[in-house]
Amino acid sequence: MAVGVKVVNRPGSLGQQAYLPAIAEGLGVTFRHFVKNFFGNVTGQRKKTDIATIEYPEEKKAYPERNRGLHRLMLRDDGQVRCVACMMCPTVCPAHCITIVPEEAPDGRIEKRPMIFEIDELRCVVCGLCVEACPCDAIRMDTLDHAKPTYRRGDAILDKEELMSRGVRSTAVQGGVGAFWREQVAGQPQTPASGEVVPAGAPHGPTPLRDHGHK
Amino acid sequence: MEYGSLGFQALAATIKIVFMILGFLMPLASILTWMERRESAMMQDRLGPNRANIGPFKLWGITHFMADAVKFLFKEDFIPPKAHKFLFMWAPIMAMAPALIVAAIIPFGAPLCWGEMTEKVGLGGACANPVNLQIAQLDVGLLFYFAISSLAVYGATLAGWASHNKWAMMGGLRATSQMMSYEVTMGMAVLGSFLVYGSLEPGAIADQQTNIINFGHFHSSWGIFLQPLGFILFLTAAIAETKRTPFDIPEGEPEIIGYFVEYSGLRFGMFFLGEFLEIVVSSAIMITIFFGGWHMGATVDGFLAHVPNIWIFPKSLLFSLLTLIVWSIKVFVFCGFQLMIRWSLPRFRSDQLMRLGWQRLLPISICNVVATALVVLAVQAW
Amino acid sequence: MTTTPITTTPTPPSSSTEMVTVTIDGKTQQFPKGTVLLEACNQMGAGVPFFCYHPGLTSPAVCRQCLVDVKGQPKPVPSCYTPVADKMEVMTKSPRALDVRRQMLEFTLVNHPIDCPICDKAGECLLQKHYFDWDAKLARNDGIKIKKAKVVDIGPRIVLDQERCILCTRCIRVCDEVAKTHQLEMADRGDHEILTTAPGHKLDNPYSLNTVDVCPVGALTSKDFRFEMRVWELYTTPSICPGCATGCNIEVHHSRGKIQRLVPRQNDQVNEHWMCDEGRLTYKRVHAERLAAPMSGGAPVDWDEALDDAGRVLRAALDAGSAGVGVVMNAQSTNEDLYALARLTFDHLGLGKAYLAGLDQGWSDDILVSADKNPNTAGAMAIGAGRLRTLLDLANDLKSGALHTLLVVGTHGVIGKDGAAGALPLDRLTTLVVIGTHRDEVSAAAKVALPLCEWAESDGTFTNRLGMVQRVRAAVPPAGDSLPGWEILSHLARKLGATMEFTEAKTVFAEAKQKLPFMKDAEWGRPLLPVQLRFAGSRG
Amino acid sequence: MDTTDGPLVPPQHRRVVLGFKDAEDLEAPDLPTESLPLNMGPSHPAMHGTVRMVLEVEGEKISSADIQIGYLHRCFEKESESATWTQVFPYTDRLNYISPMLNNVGYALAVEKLMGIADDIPERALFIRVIVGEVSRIADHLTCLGAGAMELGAFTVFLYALKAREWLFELLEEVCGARLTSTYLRIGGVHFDLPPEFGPKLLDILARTRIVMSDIGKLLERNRIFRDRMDGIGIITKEDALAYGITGPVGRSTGLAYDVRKDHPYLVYDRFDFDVPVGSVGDNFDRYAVRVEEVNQSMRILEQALATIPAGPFMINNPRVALPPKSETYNSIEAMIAHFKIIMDGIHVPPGEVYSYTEAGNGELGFYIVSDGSGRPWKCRVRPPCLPAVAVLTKVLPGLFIADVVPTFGMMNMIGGECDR
Repeated sequence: MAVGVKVVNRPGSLGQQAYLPAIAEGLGVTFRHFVKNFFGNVTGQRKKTDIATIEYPEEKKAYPERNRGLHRLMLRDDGQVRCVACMMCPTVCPAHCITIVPEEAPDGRIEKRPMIFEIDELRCVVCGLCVEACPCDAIRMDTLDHAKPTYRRGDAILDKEELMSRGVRSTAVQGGVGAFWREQVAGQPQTPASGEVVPAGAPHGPTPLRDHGHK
Repeated sequence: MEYGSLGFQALAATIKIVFMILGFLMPLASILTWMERRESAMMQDRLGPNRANIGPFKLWGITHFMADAVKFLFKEDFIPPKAHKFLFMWAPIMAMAPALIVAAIIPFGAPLCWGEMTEKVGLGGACANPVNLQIAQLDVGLLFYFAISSLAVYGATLAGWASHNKWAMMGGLRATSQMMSYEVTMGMAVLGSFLVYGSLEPGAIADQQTNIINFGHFHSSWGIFLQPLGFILFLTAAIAETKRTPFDIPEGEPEIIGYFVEYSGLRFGMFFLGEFLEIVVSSAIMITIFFGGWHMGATVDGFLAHVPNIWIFPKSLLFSLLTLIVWSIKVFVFCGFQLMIRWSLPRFRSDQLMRLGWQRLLPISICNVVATALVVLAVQAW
Repeated sequence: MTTTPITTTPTPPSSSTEMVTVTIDGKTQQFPKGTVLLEACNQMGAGVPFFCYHPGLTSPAVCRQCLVDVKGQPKPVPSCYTPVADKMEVMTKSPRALDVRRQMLEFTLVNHPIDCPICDKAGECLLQKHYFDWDAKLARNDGIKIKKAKVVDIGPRIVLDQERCILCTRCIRVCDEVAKTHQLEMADRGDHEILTTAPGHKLDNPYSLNTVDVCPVGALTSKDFRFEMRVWELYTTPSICPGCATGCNIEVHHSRGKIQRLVPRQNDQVNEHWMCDEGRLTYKRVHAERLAAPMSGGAPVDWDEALDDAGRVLRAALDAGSAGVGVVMNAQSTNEDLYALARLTFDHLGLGKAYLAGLDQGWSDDILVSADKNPNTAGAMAIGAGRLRTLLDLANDLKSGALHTLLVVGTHGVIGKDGAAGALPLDRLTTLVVIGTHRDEVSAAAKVALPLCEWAESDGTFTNRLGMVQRVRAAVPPAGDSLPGWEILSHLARKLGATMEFTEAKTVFAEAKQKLPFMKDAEWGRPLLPVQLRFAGSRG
Repeated sequence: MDTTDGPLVPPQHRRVVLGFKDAEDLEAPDLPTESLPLNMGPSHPAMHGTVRMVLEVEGEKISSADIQIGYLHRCFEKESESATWTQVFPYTDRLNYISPMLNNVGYALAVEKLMGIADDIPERALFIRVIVGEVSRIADHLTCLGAGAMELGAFTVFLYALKAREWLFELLEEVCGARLTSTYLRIGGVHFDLPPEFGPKLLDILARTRIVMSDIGKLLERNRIFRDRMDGIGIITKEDALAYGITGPVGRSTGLAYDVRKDHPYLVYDRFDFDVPVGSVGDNFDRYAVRVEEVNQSMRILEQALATIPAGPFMINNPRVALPPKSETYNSIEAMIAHFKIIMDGIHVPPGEVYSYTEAGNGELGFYIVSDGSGRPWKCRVRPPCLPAVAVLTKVLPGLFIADVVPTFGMMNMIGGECDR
């Protein structure tokens, strides 16, 4: 297609030389905004104004579904942490903010679990690569919340219990369930089983399947 | 106390000074600091500061100026080690005081008819014993304004020099040249009005503008219609004198930060407040010369003059209060207008500012004076 | 890395053997007759995958992963089992060869558990490598995988996961051919076939951890290393095992300043592909009970003060009579440390009483393990050149009062394992200066104790029992304030009025190489930065 | 024009605007002035992105300028050498932190070019890259225009521009999960598909942005004060632009019609109708006007792209590059192995070197990448588009006023993260 070259316009006129017309035009713009916003604000119809800011703590903008926020660790059906300390996330983390010390789980079924799982939210660059790298649907950043400010640096290091406290039971079908998992994945409920406690606003269900759109 | 005695005059002047400074200038300037932020916010599609409150009383954050004051009070008062201590401390006072002083000549309401308060209203000052709502009725009038307000330049200059900082120094120099230059235009701009009204005294000038616009008695119209060019010139020069955008060259935040770069705490607060005081005062002067002072045209004035005596308030007092309110609203609107200009325009460059002042505004204002003089001469001759 | 044999060496394949001409993927090359086809292919860069083949073991050709097309053969042949023949034409990447290999891989993966997240082998797993290099297709089935036993304790050092086992039998052959014991076996048939211990046996031979190394997947894992670290995060530094006089070539795998494990490095003249279990655990002492700061009079001081004190007391002792001053060398020290000490002792101070300490003799076999548990006895003896006396002499000299001052460099084995405290009456000394690695009785008794680097913390060379001078490399940062021996001795020499201008281990080595005949052919080698395993290519 | 001006002012900096002579002509040339060294920055309101200018001034006039960069050096290039190819994406976000998507695009294209998989990227991914890239370009220009105006005192314009930028950022957040540090692209495609309702939302935002642009135009374009500050200030000649290697809006303002999207089309830019705006004078106003026009052209591209974006996959169908779908990873050993291999060893990029260049917000963003085949970049060198523009300031600034530094520097749009890396 055509890519043209266009010489930009340099508007100029006698009126411009006289300062006032353009100044009046500019004042008109700001006055229009002022009137619209002022009366909209006074009459309490902020929706109709152009005002772009919000009163933050009382009024919060909803983060979009894909927002990368505070980490959380997902849980198994029995409430244990889903993470098996495979170290994919510390490996892929460009900020080296995840510390995991694995241990042998007494439960022979899982074998391995994190003894220590810490995320330094001050170091975290919120790139989301850890979520992408997790092969167990254990770590997620979909809390739709952000890291809270702290008085001390140490307080920004979230430990396993804190990360798990935000977690919910993941319903993702995962290795070991074995047979015919493709059918299970296809028919997987996108909402949690009834009676399950889900924190308000927290999304649930499996990580959106990244199928790249390939049929 | 007998009307006209020294004691009476002293008491009246004291009451008027206290009212003017504590009851009007300071509160309005303080509120302007909030209003500037709120108004600019509304212009800029923001909410602006609306959170300062006293307990549950939020009032759109109007008490923000108090929060500001508290902040200024408790901030560290830093004086650079190599600064000239005395001048460094003196400069903010020099910046703020002139604005308060020149307020003395501004008429802010209809005169009280002393002795006949229940019978007459001071419309046009037609009383036996009028008490003018004007602190000082000086014959030099507006010359006093020019004389005192030109002192404000010392504040900026001294601040810039005493701070021992290259940027502050530049700001001080810029302020000096700018304020000196624009005073000339400012004086020239109102010269036409002096010719038209034949007086330098603000009260007298205001009292002549009894009509908003009257084509029959055109000379009794508001000054804006008699001296439109003069008004624009005066407005421009007045904004330049207050050192606000588009004339904020001495500050120029992204360029040189300005003469008060080293100031903090209450001293900075004085510069800050001084700037708003200047806005209020220059608005009041403009109202007086070009917008009829406390007059709101013959119709409104006449309507207001029909106030009855209510309870213990005599009709003269009530009328003065009403005109005071009219005047206040005018000043307030003008302040708002100045804020709006400040938030709409970019800033000049120092040499462009100089060129505008000397090459454009000054010749135009001289032409205005000459033309006005010719017209006045022609009218008088005719 | 140098391996300079002085005594007998196995004869390398001489170039006079008969050569055959083989064409592999269109390229023709000559190989010695008898070369395994798989080796020939991979020398040509074909990268033929394999599971069961191991260059140090016999070849059973059970995994069928190395199938290649040979012109004239009706079916693809297992290249690990086929010797090269003259005029052979091999196609390693023919569609048929690729296809059968991929099918074999798919079979292998059908029942493989989805264990990568918890499998210690992930990162150096041959199955991962070959699947990703040669297949990388998504699974075609989602059926039930056969369940087998997961955490099977089959020996004191090994855990078996039968699900992960791909039945390559490498481990069985390691036991049979290297350790010469038959402790592992296959049992059952078909997809229920499992690896298990031979009846009545445990996997407890002294070479059992080699089975973990050779296991292409994570079926056999080391209890010591289990779940400690992911292998791809480890850094590797080549070095020499300090466990005995054999001097097995090893790689030190370490991370964040801590050694995680030792694995053998191939050296056909010393240890081939193997090392003993005992040697693998020698790293533990690097991180245990270390003397971290210089001590003077029992209190930690900084280096300057400690060296001043050490110099002062030694000077005083020398002035009091240098005949009563003795030096204890250690067979655990590197040649460089020993050389520097010898220079100080014999050349500068002219002392006559030098003793050689070292760990006690232990068990041995005729495979790899030597009875001499010190890595550098040969070097120490050569450097001592007949001037060194034994610990028994030391004990006698102490008892007789012939010594009033002792400088000990390296405390390993100074007080023997079974030696009672009275066997070496250090309390007879007026002055004891110790340069030592650990907090033990000897350093505790010292007037001045200076922290010394362990073998994995300093550069140097060891001379093994064959007289080969082999390079040891610093893998981890020194514990605490410890310094290499030659450096401490240089400082100490200066305090005693002597000059030893050593600035780095290499200069000590260079001087020693000129002075000492046994080191004349030794080479220092290139400087190496530790490489992280994830970027070093899969070990496999 | 008279000849009394001193040697400090080269002829090209003199100007005549409708008969009014510039200030230097009015000054007495012989008055001796002591020159004053003045440190502007690195901490100074106009020095966004922390740069230091050591100015020699005579009065308010600059006689020499020394621009010192490096105050925001964060070792991007060295850091990349110890990260896998995918891990570099978060670092590129922080180059030009106003338009991280464009950096992502530049880096991804470089790696794909080196891997030789550039032709395998699905169409939809290419379109998505164009779309997020152009959205970022608009955001970048809005920031530059707004900040430039703010530094001239027109704060309102700044907030209007930022309001519009915020809409765009919020839209990008819906796409990738973050306003700024997007990490959205992957080698071989993009991380997510566009969210549902993306197209209508974007069109709505574009319509509102047009209103904002018109407001900004009304406030600035014909305003004599603004024009006086911009017209004829900081003129860069076409020759200088070529000599310094200036590209992007700054280069185009000199009349150099070079745009990588036009001259070396990448992604699917050759399928769209758009104009490359160029200036005629090479002064600050031309740079302003070129950016304004580029916003319009980006909107044109976006509308065309939204209309023609095909359905289909958004990630390359190459199991050695793309992570397998999560459901496969969770449940099959094959995908699990691929997942592990890609993450622990990194994507395998064959040994070689490549220079790949794209049109970022400030011009030609080049990535010179060397791979030794080990799974991470052996060298990852960035050609920052704003560096030449900053370099030319040394030549442009002398003769100008201190106050002119602000719009001139602002219109160069130095972004510290990109310039210093």
